[in-house]
Amino acid sequence: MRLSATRLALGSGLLALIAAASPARADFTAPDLQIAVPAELSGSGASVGVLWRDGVHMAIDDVNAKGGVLGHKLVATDYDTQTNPSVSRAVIQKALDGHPYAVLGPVYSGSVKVDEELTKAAHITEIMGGEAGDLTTLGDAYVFRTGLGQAQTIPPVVEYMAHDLKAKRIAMIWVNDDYGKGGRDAFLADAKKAGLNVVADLSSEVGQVNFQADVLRLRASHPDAVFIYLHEEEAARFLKGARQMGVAVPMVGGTTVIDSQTMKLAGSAANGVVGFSGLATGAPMPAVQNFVQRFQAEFHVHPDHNAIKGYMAVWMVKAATEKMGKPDATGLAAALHGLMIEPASQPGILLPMHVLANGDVDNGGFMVVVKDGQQHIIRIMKPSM
Amino acid sequence: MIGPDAPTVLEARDLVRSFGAVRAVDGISFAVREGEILGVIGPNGSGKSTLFNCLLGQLLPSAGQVLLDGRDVTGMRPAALNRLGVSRTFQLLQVFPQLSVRDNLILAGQEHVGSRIARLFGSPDAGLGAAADRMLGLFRLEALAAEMAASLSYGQQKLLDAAIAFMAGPRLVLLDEPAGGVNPTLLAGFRERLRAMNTEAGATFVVIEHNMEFVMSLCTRVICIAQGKIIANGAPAAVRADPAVIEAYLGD
Amino acid sequence: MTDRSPVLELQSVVGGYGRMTILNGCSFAVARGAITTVIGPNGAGKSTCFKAIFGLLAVREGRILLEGQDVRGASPAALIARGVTYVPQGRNLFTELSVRENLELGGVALGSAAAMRPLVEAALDRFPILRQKARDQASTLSGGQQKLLEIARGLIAEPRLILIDEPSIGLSPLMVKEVFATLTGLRDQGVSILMVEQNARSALAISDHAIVLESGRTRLAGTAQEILNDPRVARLFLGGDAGDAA
Amino acid sequence: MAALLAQLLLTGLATGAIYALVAIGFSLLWQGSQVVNFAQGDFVTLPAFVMLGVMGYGLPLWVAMPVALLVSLLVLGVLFRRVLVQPMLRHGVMPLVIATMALSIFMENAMKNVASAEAYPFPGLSGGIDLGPLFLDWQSAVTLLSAVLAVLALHLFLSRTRTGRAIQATAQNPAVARLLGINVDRMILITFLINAALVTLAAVLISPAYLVKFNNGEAIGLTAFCAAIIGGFNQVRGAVAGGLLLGVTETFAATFGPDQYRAAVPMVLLIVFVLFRPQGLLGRREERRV
Amino acid sequence: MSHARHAAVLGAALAALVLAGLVSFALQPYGIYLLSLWAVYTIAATGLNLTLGYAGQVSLAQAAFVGIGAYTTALLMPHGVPFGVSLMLGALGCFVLGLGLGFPALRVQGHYLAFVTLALTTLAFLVMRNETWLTGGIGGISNIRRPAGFASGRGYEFLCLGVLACVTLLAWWLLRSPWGRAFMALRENPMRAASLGVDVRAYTLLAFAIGAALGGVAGALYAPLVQYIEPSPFSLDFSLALLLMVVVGGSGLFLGPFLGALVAVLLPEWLRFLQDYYLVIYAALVIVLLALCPEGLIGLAERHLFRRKGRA
Repeated sequence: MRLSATRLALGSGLLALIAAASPARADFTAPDLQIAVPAELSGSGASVGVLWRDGVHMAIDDVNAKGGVLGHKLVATDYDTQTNPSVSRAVIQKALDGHPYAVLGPVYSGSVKVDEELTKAAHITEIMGGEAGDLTTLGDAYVFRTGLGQAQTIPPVVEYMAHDLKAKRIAMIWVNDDYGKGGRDAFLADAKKAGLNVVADLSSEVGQVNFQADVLRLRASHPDAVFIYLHEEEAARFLKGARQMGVAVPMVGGTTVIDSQTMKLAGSAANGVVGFSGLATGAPMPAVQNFVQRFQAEFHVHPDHNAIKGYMAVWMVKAATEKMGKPDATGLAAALHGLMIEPASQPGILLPMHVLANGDVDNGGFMVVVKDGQQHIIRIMKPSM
Repeated sequence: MIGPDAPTVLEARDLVRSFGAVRAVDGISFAVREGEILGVIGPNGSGKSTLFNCLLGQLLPSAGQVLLDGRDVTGMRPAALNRLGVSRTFQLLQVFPQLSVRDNLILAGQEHVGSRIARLFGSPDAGLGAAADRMLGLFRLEALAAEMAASLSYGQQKLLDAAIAFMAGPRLVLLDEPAGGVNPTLLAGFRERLRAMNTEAGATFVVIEHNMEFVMSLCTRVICIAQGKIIANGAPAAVRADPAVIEAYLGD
Repeated sequence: MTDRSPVLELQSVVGGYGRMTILNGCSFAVARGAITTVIGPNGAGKSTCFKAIFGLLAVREGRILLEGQDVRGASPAALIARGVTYVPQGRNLFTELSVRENLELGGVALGSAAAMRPLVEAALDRFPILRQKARDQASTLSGGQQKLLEIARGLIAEPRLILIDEPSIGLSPLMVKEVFATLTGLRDQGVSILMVEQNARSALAISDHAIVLESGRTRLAGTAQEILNDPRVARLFLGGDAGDAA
Repeated sequence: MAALLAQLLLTGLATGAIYALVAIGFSLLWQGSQVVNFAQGDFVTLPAFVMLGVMGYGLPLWVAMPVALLVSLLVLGVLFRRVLVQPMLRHGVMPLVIATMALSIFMENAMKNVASAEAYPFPGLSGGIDLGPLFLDWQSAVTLLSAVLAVLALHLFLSRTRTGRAIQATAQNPAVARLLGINVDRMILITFLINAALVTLAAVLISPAYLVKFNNGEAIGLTAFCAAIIGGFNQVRGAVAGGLLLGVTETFAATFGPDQYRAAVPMVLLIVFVLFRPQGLLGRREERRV
Repeated sequence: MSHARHAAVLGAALAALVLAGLVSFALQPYGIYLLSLWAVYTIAATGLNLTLGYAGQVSLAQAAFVGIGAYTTALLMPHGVPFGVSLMLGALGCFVLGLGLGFPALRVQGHYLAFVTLALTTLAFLVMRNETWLTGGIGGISNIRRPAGFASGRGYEFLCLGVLACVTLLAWWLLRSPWGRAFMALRENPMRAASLGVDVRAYTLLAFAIGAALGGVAGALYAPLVQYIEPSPFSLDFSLALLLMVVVGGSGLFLGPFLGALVAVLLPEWLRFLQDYYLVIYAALVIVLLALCPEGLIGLAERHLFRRKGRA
């Protein structure tokens, strides 16, 4: 529980230093390392993929400013998956044809599932942004997450509802896509174990704009608490709708409900919402806040967890490479497995991160409540060591 | 020319078609014998087109019957009627503009040849190439065979329209204003071709036409319709001289 | 009647649809305050000629003089403003609207609904049957009543010249009489009328002047009586020697 | 139960009122010049972004609204007609339909590129009034009221004013309208302008709840479509009836039906209507000539 | 249309396929994958061209048929059904469904038909997503194996090109047969066609069914190509994309889908320098093309190269 404040301060201080001292272009002698960045730059996933890409770019600039990875400069090439698995496969193929050092992306699990096959066959490490549970259960040694998967993020939420809220009757609303369905299935399983009674199980659509019927249904089920597993905008629309119709029971959810975007969109409707998140942009830690400020200054949008994930993916590559002592594309994955990355040595990792054997990562998380448009941390989960 | 014992091809029995309160066809009965060229005349709005549409299955008659070779075909759909040997031309041009002239003709015949499956696997022209060429020759369209129908002049399209109607070797052809818009020089030849189709192919015609010279010189018999009823029926000259007909045209 | 100049004059008008030429140098004059009827066999270009006058058809050659001024190419709106009304063949009502609404729309290009109200009332007075059905949908009217409504609607614009195309088509003889009586009534109030009619005899009976068109040209012109008695007319309609039998 | 039903009805009507606004414009365009506008939903998004843009300069919503209206009238009214519809009409209806599909792709991606793929909040009303078993929130109330007023105003305009009647005449029968001296061309332009105004109003009303995002139009457009067809493609009052019916049906179906298939509701209604009552609830049959 | 021109069109199509096969030897796996994707899109668009371009029936349901073909293959192959048989079954399934879809077309035409088929695409998407027991739902089906002997990128490309060649020959044969003539008659003048004994009902249904079956064939190739399927690629967006391919290439022209699919596959590549703006530019170009020449790129080329005679 005791996350070292000194470590954090040190990390963020270093980071700030780097950011301030970056103008001088480093002189690279070693050959460049090609980083392929496939992301959802158009199509329905664009809002997610663009932030991921920007996060990756910012990290690469930071790393290069500091002299690169063992003297090698990182060079990113972007690919647009158009949020379409068949296109994703094409662009990954294209990326692999260029023999990249690592593939960072994409975020949507459908695209990741297509790409996994190819990166595995090419023995190239793919560090992606997906959260769906089954992405790391297929025994692929070359695929890695950048944040917690649903198998890690759902249990604390269930626990919070059962123990902190002492809720018995739970209404849940989820978005019917790979993200929401995965969260819903994980929640149902855990809720059963914890003895929670799911009294309303509401599926909604991606891009759904009208949540009035859902809110009415939810109200009619008289829950003690509501579990929300929706994307940011839908979460905001739902929260607004629920508050408008006078729903006052506690609302708990995944990363998205406490996301800054959700808070911005939902306004006062987000107050009181509790969520569990891996690294959140609202985490009241200098390193994170520094990242948020710099990101906003550079890209003129507020970052979200996808931006953080993209940012950290690069630092994961750096940490593993430095562990190997030389850049070795095919050895990168093996170097990542079991790696413990500390902000002290890799300031961009923001929080200590443990890379697990299956490609999942554990970098801890926060139980957060929204108050007056700000995230307030209720509880901090330490990563497993 | 047509024997009294020539079999009856088409018969209308007490056909009625109303639109709201208006009886556009008001109890029309007539018969057409094999080999006849029957002209149907009458002033505008007398019900000729409605009668045609009832005979051809485009409109369902409100009452009465249509018989083809003694068989009741009232309300039968145009495609089925066509396969029984009834063919027609239209008052307004109805060719297939983006098909070549030759394809227009082959299309007109192909549904009469073999089964649908056999046509798929058979020759692209459904074995109708020679017939189409003959028809092109008859209607003097040989030079235009490969042209898109849309690129033909109005008169040429009118010829093609008629040729299409004859392609399947029909037993009965209903011609709706075949001479409309055709210039006088083309018209004489056109009439001769229709005559030839009548004698050679043994087709029976029913012709709606406003060009009186054309009707009088082509038809073997003429009926005149006014206000949905037949007011005269007989040889062309007799009908033309019939005071009732003149009254109908000039008003009373 | 002091002004003896024609209200409308066509001078060698050539026109048609697309590549098709229908009017081949059509010329005639329409006398003021009289009924002039155009007759001719089908396809002679009678209706086309009306469309040419009313600006609905491109006129390729010739002049159309309305009270001495060339109005070739003028829009329907301009012609209505200059006192010309056109009642085309067939049904030309807003069938979903009521009788009154149809009448009100007759003057929609000319003034506000309020300004039209007395004119609408006058039209309803002239045609009692329309007043009876003022609130009914136009589609519920009989064919004859619809034709009367069209004429009444045309009168809202207070025309000096009415072009009316085949008013008798599809009407019962009784209704035809009523329509024709309306037209003579209008003429007696000084309105000039140019009419196309198949029903030549009865039309000529109420007409002052007549014009016979054939193949887009003026073949005969004269008083209605002269044309009615001309044996060539029947021949034009039926061909051959029809006229001899008449 | 009765309270829930009443609440659902109220909610459904508020939703349906928005559908109706967008659907009216949709059917006006169809009547005016046979345009089946597949970009209609994006037409709602554009003014919303314009308003956000204006408010980005620190100006209040009441200043942003007229600016957005002006932009809509110009871009979605005049430009849309002059640049896209008029040149395409000569090719027939289908190329125009496909062009509006392309226009939808164009607008969505252009808005995404200019405003980013993020969703943006939009100022609205919060709170509501507890009416015993019923809860009426201000936003829905204002939406319903504004939509009713707009429809009423449009109705009065179309039926009482000279121009409105000329528009109706043009929509019913352009050929006859021309004979009566109506400037058919101008009337069609006005229908385009009315559509532009309606979508702007819809943007103001729905953006607080729906947020502003580049691809919001997809959902709104599809639903408005269905509403227009269900109500009767060629009727303003049909579009109103269709919008309300769809809003209420959707709300009820989402409450009592299998929610994974909620998106099927408008589609199934659409198919049933097109197949068995193509003229819609209140529409008239389109005349077919043999 | 003359025999010579008919033959020339077929020759051009087949030459394009041979060229695609040859070019692939100079390409990296990415290029080979794109060519395979092109072949798949071309097959789907050729089917739609038959329904829309030749028979004049607007369909926005083609994506659903591609999906059905894809799911059929993905579900059957793990049970030991050979690829060829799955492909045939997928095509057959789509043919039967296409017959069903044709029924609305007998009642409504034009934009109404567009709405109905649009709605059906949405419904098909919902079934694919929600019926998890059958389709794997939102998680999709991964690890779809390619048929033995065609597992490599180039091997599978040749399979795609081979199937496209067969489809090309079939479509060519069909379109120059009396059936093709009857389809065009539906587009040009259904009433007159009926008066000539053309069974408008039967041919309308067939036009839908055959177009749908080709969609199924494309889907059968799509699943092992991407090796993973889930519902979202088969939604309305893909139907619109296929429609644009047909229109951009040249609706009702035999080579139209070949070119339209090529543009769709390569344009993101060509317009790479525009980054996020390429869809904006693409959509704008489509609008301009439609305004200038509704016959698409092939039509535009023909207009400048030849005096146009018959449509292919």
